[in-house]
Amino acid sequence: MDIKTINYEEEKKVYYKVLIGLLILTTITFIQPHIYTANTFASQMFIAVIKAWLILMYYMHLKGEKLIGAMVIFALFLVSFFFIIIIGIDVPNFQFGDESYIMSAPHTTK
Amino acid sequence: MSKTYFDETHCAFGHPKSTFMQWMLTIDHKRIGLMYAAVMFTFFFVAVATAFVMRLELLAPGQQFIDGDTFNQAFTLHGVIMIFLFIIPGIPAIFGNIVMPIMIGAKDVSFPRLNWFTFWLYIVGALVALSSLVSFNDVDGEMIFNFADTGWTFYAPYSLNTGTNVITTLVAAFILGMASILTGLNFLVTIHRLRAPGMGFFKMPLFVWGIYATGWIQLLATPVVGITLVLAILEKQFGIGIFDPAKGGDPVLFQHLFWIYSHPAVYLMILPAFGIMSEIIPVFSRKEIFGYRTIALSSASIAGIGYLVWGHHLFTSGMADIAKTVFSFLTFFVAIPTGIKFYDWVATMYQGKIVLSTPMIWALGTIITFAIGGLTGITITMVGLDIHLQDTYYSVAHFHYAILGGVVFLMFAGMHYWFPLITGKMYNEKKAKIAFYMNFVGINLLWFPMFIAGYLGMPRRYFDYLPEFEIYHQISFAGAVVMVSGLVYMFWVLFQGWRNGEPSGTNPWNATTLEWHLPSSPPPLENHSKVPYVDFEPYKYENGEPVVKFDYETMKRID
Amino acid sequence: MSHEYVPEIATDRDGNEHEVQGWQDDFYGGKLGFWLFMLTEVMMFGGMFLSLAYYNTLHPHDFLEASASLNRWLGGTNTVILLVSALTMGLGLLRMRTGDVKGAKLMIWATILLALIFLGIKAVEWNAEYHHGIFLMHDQMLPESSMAFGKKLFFGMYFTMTGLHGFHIMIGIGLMLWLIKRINSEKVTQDHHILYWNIALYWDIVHLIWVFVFPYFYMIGAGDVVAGGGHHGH
Amino acid sequence: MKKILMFLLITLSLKAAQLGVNEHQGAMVPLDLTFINEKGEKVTLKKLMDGKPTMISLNYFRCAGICGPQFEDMAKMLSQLKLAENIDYKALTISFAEDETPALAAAKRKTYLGAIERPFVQDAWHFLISDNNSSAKLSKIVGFTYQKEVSKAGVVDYIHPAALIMLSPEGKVTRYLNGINQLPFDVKMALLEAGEGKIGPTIAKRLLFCFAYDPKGKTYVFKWEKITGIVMTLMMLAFFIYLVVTTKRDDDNNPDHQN
Repeated sequence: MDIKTINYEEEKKVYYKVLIGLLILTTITFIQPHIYTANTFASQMFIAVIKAWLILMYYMHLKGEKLIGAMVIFALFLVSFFFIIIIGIDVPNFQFGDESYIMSAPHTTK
Repeated sequence: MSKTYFDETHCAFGHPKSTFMQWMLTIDHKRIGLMYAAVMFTFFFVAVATAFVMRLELLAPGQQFIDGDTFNQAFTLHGVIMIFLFIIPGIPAIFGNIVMPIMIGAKDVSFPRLNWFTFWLYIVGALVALSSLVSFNDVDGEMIFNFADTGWTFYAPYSLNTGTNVITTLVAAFILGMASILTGLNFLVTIHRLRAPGMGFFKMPLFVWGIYATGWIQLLATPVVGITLVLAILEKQFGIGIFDPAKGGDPVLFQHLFWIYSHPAVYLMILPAFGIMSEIIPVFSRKEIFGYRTIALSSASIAGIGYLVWGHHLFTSGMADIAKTVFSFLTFFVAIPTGIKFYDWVATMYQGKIVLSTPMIWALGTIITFAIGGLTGITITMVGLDIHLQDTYYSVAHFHYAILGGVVFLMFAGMHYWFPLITGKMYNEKKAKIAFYMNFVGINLLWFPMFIAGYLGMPRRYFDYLPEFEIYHQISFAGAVVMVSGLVYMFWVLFQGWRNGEPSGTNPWNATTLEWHLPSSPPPLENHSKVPYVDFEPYKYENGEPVVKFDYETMKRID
Repeated sequence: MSHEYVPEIATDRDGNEHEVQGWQDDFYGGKLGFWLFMLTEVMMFGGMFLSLAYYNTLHPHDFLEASASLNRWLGGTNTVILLVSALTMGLGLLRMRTGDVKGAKLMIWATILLALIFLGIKAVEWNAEYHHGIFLMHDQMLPESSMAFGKKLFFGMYFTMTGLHGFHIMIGIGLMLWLIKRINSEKVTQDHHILYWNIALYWDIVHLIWVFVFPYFYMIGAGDVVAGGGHHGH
Repeated sequence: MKKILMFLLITLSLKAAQLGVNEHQGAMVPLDLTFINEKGEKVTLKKLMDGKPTMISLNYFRCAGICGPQFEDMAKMLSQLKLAENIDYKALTISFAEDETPALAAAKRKTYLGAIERPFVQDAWHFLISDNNSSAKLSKIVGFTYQKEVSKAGVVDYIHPAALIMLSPEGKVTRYLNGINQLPFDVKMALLEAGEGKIGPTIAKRLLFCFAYDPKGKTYVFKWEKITGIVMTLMMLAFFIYLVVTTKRDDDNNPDHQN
């Protein structure tokens, strides 16, 4: 990516477009609970992912960065793997949950 | 000879006159590497001494020389120094700094100033760790030996409750972690950006591959333990309750986060060591390495798989059975690339003109010791067996065979291999070999009995034991004596070589990689007189002679 | 660097010349290095989100209730503020690259201002929570209080993570001030703006972290309250 | 807080130690001494020991000082002790205070038997109180001295040492293990010794043969081991010094040691 030749107006437009996009998404995060109450958590996280993607691609100029993009994906893969194993496999299948003090302690609202 | 440094004293800042200040502020990768070496081996011997005291204490059941609490602090000190100060930064910081840039024909690492900063960050971390050794009791301000007694793993909740200086130690570990991250970052960028023209990834020497894989582990795994330690510190300070069951926290989560880093950390230790092995074997077999790509890629895949196996440290800590199975299964996979490497090395030696110089016999010895360490590792990968052997001397022996008999031995192999490059002198081969045999006998005498003791149920980290185990401890002690003598003897031989050995010339081993094609040895500032164009594979030999030859002034090929 | 760096030339056997990449003014290298650094940030906060999710799966209800009790509007405002600040930072970089140094500096100042407002709001928020008896080592967060484990952990993580995020914001402010200094002393120029580039990247990752921190702490409970809680429940 | 308490207890026990256990190895304890057991019945020492080597701790049950820790440690030690209780040994905790009730003894016994982390034959450990001054007699014979103290509030307390006293089946005092913390290993050895090798697995016999007791270290050691350890270490140091010396020599007659 050549840094000398840049089209100021063009890039500026992109910035504003993305800004608007992000603002819209933010408003959606606020109205979502009123319109779609089935799974707040999932929908919130989904929106967050889209926002993150916009920021990465346009604000952080990840677009067209092959090498760096691959590195980012590798890191994200690792994190998601940690989640899958620990949150997805280990915790829900822990067979002694009922005997566990921290899970079913006297004053945890169940 | 175009010097590209903007400042001929090549310091991080200023133009100091005194040589001492020039060393303190140097951004020259070779000097920084040497300073790392000096500091690390000092710490290494401190830790060795601690371990020896423990062996002395365990010579007989009951209390001999030190009491239980001191013993706990002793093994913690041994662990913290060996892991955080010596073996994790060890090979990358020393040889990665000294030879890696030369190997890829670079003039320095990508961020020399960052490199300098990293070194001093490391020193700060070391000092903080030392400061946590003692504390002054508030009653009468007298100094008491109050190092953390948690073991180097700082397991919660004990680490949150004990009165010893855990926080300081955690801070030290955190700072050292940052140093390690920055080193890895620096090397990754260096390897990506500063390879000599023409040197593709598959023309790099294998040590560079090792460093590259290591860099990724340092970069992506260390932050996890970093944040874990931060959380533990906050926990101790503000009682958040993240790891403290009394407040609803789950200690197993601590173990998860801790091992997410600390398991890859052992691959972080071994990968550059494997790199050294892959340098030494072809050079002293006078033969092109067998299966270059498989070795290179197996380094990468070990690094990759290494991230996915941390759970095998938690088999007895309360994990879901499915998780245990998954982790056990994944862990077996690590054996595959490792096995590939070993077969490649052996195949390289097959029909080669093997020269049994000191670096080579260190490497060969390692093939034996590390094989023992690795295979015993596979046995405790099996959940059922691990339930029996966890936290016994068996795992202690496994770990030391793998790390001392693998990483440290190869580090010493590297020391003997690159010694002429760094000092320009040659040590006394005969004495160096004697030193090796002392160490080799020592390590087996010291740790093999532990396999048996551990299998019979001798738990680790105990300062007293039942008389049944006496004999094993006594053999181990004998081994310890031999080993320590061997270590000291080895360093003495090298020291002698450095003081008054004969000049070695630039390429005493008939090696092929770029670090042996320097105009002078020790290498001049900014290494090669001119950056070569690399259009050849490393380790090219024809009937026992290196193929590629250079004119060291113009760095043009003359073969 | 005082004098201009002239890249060395390596010639292969057929006499073709290849420019050697030195470590001096290596723009891409600098960028690569900083991206790698940001990956460590990702792993770090990844670890924290992991702990958060861990306890979320153990105490789902407590988490929803605790989340519902946070002030969503303050959080929302902060989100928007960071959003805009990311824009100003980006535009500033853009202007620097087109040579408009004055405009660039103006934008940095704007970003700093927004960052300060963000911290201000955060302070107000924490203060309010403190008065509701929810703060580290205070009233309801104490071990002996009867607040549910899940809630204690939620708020514990809340203060930890927003605290660390705030810490990153402060570092960001420091970096920007330093950047302005470098610009004034013409160490950072149109052709040599890697520092600016990286600080902009840093600011974006701070924003990026908040993009996830915000919904996980403030919003997950929202649906619950609207649906289950009081007014038009069903 | 806990640390301070322990500190206090230690100092207390030290003070007590000065006031003394003067050891009477070999003294014979008359087995017809009678005590009151938890149910309030009179029992003779003979019956309580029923021909087993026995460890005796002298305490009083109201004790707020070192007795608690000592009992806890005993419970811990007994759960780790590699001998069969009630077959290989008996344990007796005897109150030397005149004015204590079987009920309290029973309560204490329940607590500390409960604290043993393995199935434990209940009959092996009894908590007894004095029957017409028998405790005092016992204490006198074994040389266990304590001192009554009445606080201003009129609370009666005793300053006393903590020790495990080993009796052979015939009632001979064979060994004192002083202090509140005992290693299971020490106790095992002491008991085997008290039983005069009549019992215990063969390995224990061998141990008995080659282990000596040193009262200062309060623990069993191979005498020669410490020596060997030190000697080997010294040899190692000697080797280092030799190296240093040779280094000097190498400097003098200039470096030409080709091999």
